[in-house]
Amino acid sequence: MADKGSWKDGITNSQVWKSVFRHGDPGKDRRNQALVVLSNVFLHLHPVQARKSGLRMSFTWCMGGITFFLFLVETLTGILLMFYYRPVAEYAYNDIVALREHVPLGIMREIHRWGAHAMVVTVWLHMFRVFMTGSYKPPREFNWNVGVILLLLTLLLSFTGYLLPWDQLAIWAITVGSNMARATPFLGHEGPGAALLKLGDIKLIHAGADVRFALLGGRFVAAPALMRFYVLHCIAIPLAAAVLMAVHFWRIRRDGGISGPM
Amino acid sequence: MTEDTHQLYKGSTLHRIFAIGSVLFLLGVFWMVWADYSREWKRFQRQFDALEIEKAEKALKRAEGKLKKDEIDRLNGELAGEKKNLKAHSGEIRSAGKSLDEAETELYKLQQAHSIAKSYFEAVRYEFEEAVKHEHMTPELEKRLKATETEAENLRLKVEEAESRKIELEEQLGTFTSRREETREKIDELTRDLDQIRKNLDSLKPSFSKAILNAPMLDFIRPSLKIQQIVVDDLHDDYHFARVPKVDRCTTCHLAIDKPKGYDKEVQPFRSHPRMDLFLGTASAHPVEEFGCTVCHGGSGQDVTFGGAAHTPRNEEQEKEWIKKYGWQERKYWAHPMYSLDRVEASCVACHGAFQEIPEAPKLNAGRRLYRELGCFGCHETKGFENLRKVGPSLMRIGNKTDAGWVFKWVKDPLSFNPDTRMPKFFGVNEDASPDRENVEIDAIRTYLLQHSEKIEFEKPGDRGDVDRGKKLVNDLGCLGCHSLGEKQANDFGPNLSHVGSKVNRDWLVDWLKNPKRYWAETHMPSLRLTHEEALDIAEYLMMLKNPEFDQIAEPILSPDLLTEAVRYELALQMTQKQADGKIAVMDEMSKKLYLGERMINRYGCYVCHDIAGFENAKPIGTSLSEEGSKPVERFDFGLLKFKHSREAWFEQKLKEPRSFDHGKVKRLEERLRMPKFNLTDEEISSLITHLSSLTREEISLSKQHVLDARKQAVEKGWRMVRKFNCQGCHIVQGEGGNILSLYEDTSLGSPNVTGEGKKVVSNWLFNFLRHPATIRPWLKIRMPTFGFDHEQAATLVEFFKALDDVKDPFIPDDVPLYSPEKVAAGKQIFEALQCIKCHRFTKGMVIDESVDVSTLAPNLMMAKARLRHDWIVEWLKNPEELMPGTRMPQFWPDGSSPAPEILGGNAEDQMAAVREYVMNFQGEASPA
Amino acid sequence: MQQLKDLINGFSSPQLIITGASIFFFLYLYFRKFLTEPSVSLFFLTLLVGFFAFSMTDANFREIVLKPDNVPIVAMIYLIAFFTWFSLRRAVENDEAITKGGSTFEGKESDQKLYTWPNLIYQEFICSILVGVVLLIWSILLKAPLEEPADPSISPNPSKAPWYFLGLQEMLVYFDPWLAGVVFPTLILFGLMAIPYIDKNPKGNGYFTFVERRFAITLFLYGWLIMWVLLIIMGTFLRGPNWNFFGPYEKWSVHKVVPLVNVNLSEFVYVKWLNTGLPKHWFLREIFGIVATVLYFAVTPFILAKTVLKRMYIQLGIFRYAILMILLLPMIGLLLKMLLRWSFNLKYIIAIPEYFLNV
Amino acid sequence: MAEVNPPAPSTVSTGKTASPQVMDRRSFFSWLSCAWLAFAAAVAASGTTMIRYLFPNVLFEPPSQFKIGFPDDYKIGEVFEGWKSKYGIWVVRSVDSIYALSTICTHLGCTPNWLEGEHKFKCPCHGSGFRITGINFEGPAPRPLERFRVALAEDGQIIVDKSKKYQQEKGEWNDPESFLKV
Repeated sequence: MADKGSWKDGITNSQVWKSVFRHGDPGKDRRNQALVVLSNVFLHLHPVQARKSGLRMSFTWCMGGITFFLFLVETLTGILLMFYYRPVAEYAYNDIVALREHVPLGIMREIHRWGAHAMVVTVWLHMFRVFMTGSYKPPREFNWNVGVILLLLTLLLSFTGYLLPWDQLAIWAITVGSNMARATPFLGHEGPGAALLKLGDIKLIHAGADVRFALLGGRFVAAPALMRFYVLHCIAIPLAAAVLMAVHFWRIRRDGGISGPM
Repeated sequence: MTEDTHQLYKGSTLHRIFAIGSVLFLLGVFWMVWADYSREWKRFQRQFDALEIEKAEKALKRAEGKLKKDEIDRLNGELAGEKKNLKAHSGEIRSAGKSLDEAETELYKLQQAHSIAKSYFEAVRYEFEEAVKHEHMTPELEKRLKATETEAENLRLKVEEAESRKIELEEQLGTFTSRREETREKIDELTRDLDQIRKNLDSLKPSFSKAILNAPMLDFIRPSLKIQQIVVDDLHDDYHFARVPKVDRCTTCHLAIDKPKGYDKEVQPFRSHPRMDLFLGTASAHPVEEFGCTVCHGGSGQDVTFGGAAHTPRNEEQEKEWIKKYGWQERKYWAHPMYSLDRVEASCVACHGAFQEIPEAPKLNAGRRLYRELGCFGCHETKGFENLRKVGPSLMRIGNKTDAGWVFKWVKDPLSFNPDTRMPKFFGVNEDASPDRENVEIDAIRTYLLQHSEKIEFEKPGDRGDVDRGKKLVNDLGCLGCHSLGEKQANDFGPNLSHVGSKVNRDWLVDWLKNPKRYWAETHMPSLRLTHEEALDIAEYLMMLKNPEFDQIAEPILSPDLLTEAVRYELALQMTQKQADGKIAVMDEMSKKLYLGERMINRYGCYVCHDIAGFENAKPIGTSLSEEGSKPVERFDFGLLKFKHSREAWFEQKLKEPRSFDHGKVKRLEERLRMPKFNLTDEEISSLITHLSSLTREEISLSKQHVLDARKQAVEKGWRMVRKFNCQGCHIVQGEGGNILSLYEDTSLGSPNVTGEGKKVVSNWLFNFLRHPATIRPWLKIRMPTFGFDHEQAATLVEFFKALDDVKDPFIPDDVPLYSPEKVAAGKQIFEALQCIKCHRFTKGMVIDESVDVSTLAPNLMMAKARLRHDWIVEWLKNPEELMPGTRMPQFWPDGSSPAPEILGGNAEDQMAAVREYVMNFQGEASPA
Repeated sequence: MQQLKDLINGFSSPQLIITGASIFFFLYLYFRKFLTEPSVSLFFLTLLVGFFAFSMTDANFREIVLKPDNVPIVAMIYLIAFFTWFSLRRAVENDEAITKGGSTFEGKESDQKLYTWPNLIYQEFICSILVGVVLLIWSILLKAPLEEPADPSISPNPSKAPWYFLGLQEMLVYFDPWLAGVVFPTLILFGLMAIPYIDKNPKGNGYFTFVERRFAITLFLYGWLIMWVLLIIMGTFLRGPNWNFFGPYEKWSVHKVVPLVNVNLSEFVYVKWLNTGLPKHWFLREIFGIVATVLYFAVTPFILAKTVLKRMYIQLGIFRYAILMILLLPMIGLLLKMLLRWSFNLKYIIAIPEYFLNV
Repeated sequence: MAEVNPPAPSTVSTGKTASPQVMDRRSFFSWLSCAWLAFAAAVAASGTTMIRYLFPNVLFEPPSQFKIGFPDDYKIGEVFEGWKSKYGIWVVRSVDSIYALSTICTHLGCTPNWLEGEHKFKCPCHGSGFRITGINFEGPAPRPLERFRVALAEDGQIIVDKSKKYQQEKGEWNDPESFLKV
């Protein structure tokens, strides 16, 4: 045992180890338990300490944490899927078939898809829990709003990803979903008030120039929509979500940690 | 229980959950890898390996049995002797080897020096050339160029010298060892096959290294189990937004599909493809690497699971077997499942659609033919079946041909009159139809047809004919080239005439026989150029052929109330009830019938098959079937029927019981299904399903389609004519047809074989003959009819025969030798010597009296000049049997020998040419008879 | 068995399900003390599982439920049911403690602070692993769906939006797309964001309670469970071809025909009651609908403020009250419209197709 | 990042060591180490799967075996360049044999050019030169160009198999499959 201790110490006392870990073994020492959280960029999302009631699974359901974990899973599997997927009409479907038929570990697609569904559910449950415990109340009003936007982004992530397999399920779900945008008041060509936007006799809002067109890059769901949804799905929305998540986590700490009775 | 106030949950519990979670995680990862690794196709590849091993082992045994052991032993003995021999000369060999080594070293040195010198030279040359270009040449540079060049050149010569020395030394050494090498080679040759098999077997047998290379996670290095695929760049899957090159991975499991032999009896998936001369083989028309699999078979080529590939079982038995063996399920979400093997011909159309009859696709052709003959295209617009004549006879003048009672009974149930008819059954097909209402409808239709029939004035036939003469004429003239009486005789192209006497009236028949086109301009029935007497005789005979059972069927008595009710119902569909009542009040019975008749003809679409007055511009009533084979299954209405929901099952049901989909449905009269019931056998239905499956929207790139060149087009156009006018009912064309000949004992008394006609006769003559046939063989009773071809039709047939024989009509006619009296005289001599005249008459007009034995007669040679092609005659004389199998013309010059050696020096070629000159130059001054 | 299935199929209609669920919802909240008892809840759970297990024996039910994309929704039903019960149970317990003058479950521990290492971080870590395992097994067992290549000329019947938007698609039955697809989602989003600013109730921050936040929780739960989750479930499992409504054991027949006899308000007024034709000009034609709508949105708040919501009006002040009304009235309006549709086949209150404006 | 030092928590004792954990030391050790072991193994395994993920099972590259027509299609002494872009080979017919040369320079993998005038392959990248036989004679190329397996198919066409290559420096050019006797 003594020998073992010595080589262990040898490692933990080395300059390399110490340059990486600024703290001692957190298993034994309160001070180190604090330092772990403070000196680690990932862990410092957490406060050093929190209300006991707020740490309980029965209170948090860990739903926020699970959602974040799922986001990480989606990011990882998403990056892997990008190796084999090309967002153009010629290849998109075949690339998904390839994932099913012969790409090694093509199961990444299943993990990605089911993870996405799970994330929608966990986000809802997280919001539900926050509401039921009244945790949106001052001083956490703003963070609730950030959360609402994150909820929206989660739905949009899932929605944009839905198109990418480029099969009947995808194209028609997106067609049905995006058709609603046609009826946007004033800005959709079938929306109330759109007919009023005119230059003389020329209608300004029509199927070739309205919000839906901007979303799809065409009058109907076709190759340009695939490209747009891909870019939104892989870059724009994840980036926005990541930034807002940072804000969300940061604000939990700034607003006094996980809520609890005053 | 003591509790740590700083610990929210008990550490040990958390550790336990952590441990269980992690172990599950680990197991999950393993499971995932395994799930990803174990694929269905790998099982098949392993099975195939086992099969290959079995075969290789058998081959090994066979090869071992064949091995010439004695010979090898002898050679080995020789080898041993040679070894001794070499040992004796070992000193010499060693020294020769040594000097060869030295020479090689020297050569290497020189080669190196030469390549260095040469690259110096090349560098200097570059510098020199640059200097020339930029005009700053120095004499020094020139000198350097010369120097380096000389050096390189010198070295090159030395290298050559050293090379030749080396070769010399090698040869020297070879004198000692050549015998040994030869013997070794011989042994190798004897054991080569065996070695090859052994090597092959070793590579097939499972081994440790193979197991490693196929292991999960390691199978990326060099696995022996891997997916095989064929990518065809110019055949596409239609992905709607893009057309994507086909990727077929069928060969992943069908591993022996292109093996030329030894696998034709294996169990699937290891059976080789049949007809490798036509499919898959590199020399065939459809090499597998250029066509892949799914373009013909359908299915999903990219999938490598049994179900995913969308295999389609041939029948229920196979379906059960597959479910048991492979867990087969109908593949969801794939529009083009594989064609079952019974249907696979359907895919031929995509590339070979330009043909009316596609070679090697009998079932499909049968379906297409039936589709044409039944007139399906009339109701259902179909791509490739446009602008065809209506299949039924014109009814514009029906009143002249038959009587009201017959029309009623016929429309009600055509089969009761003629069990072979193609006219389908329109009435009594719906399971809940009211017979009274139907009778009223039939009556109305009949009344409409007869009222609108245009009257023709017939020439009064006057005398009665003779039944016996008529019967003989029917048998002799060639009526049986299209028609049958009673059971099918030789042909069923035209209607069966067994009961024609119950159908038509005599005056009409006489007129029709004499000139069918007078009654119906578009009829295919030709004129046999009958005399009035002949027509009378035939009519007399035919009118005797009655159908007593049919004649006895009584027409039902119809109540006028039913008629009024039906008319009111129909009127109410077009106007308000009040208006309808008002209208009925002023209608008499006839106008009611006419109105209802018009409505019913409209509803049932009688006009799509028959010309009917008042419906000249009516539109087809069915749905378009141009893309029926691509129609998604969901779009078929299966009604309330419970059977397998597949395209083919639906077709089958529709063809068998066209209106059964109304079963149990609550529908108004005008909403009901209208398709009539055709009298089809199961085989016919199956062929029609194949045809319907072939009507897809598949587009094949031009590079893979069978595009017809001008000659093939001429042939194809001709074939269409030949089928349209049933030429093959009498004539053998390209070795096929001549159905009527089966009725002749001596076929030479039947219609002539026209295979090779293009080579034989002059185009001009043929053109004229087709339009106005003239008698060539007056002793034949069968008559070439006058079809009334227009110029274009006749020209099409002429081009057809020419294209078949690949004959070109040159701008300047055949190279006919100049008239030479000597040759003609010699020809005459031979002609007489061979007694050609015995069979071939040579007269202007020709009368054949009863006394002549017709079986000895041959065509009148007076016609030869206008009719025959110059160079054909000699070919014919050389070997008549070859040109026209079964001919009675003897071969006089077998294999170049001459029957008359004294004439023209016995030269066969010259003699035949002389006969030709005689025949072609005959002026008719002397009748040899 | 078949009779039971037929019975359930017969009772399956949007009006019965939504009404029934609403009644059950309010009863559940009212009798929450009893109904959230573990033993009672166990009974409900057994019922739910039993119903599901029984239903799985039916081929038609199985076909819909086992569609790969529908499996998460089944999981969601159970998760949401569980967590709803759980939070209400907690709330009941806390409320009892408060009335007794004790402190809540959370309150007892809220003063004590614990280090997040290892208490929270370890917990999150383990949770992640477990979720990862579940996800992995789920992925191995269930293949992601892939149908035929996209084809713009053949739309599958039914064509559905992704499942989480099916609530909106269900609303499309009652409203024009501009309302159901644009206005309502916007209102939902802004409504959610407005919650912290409208809810002036200082109580109930950081612990489960019902009594202290009766109105807020009832409203939120109704909106979420009935008007979102239930509509999604209906949209996924019970809406078949042509968006027709099917019982859980009914075969999704493409040919199912349902009478569509909806009538606009203007037709009710002019044709049915006044027995005259419709006026030519749209304004005159729709005047009654416009008046009704304006009345609903402009007058109801005042009436409410004077009567039922008097206390709330005073508490919130005019501005917050106005925003609450902007959110609340459309929500109630949605239900009212549904009711009107079910009972009178009312199609539109205002129908101005000339300007794509239908309400 | 304001908190450099953790504020002393009011209710937490600031003792250096945590209060003794009451649990079976051995069971603690075994559960936890078992957990970490399994976790590490699982992470390592998933990491490995991700590496495996990078090696596709099916490639859409030109086939490694292909037919290039009949021996008589090639002229003696000529380097046929028609397959260079499609299959990456030169086909050379010498007096008595036909062989297929790889178009990849053995130096750094550029594609050399055949210079008809100088009768050599010259690599544009670093100037390596190869004779018509494929032997390197100038520039940095360390070894001759590779040859591929050639054989006659049943239909008399030449089959080239790029999956099997022959290197001169290993003496493989004597292999009867590295050239086709004509």
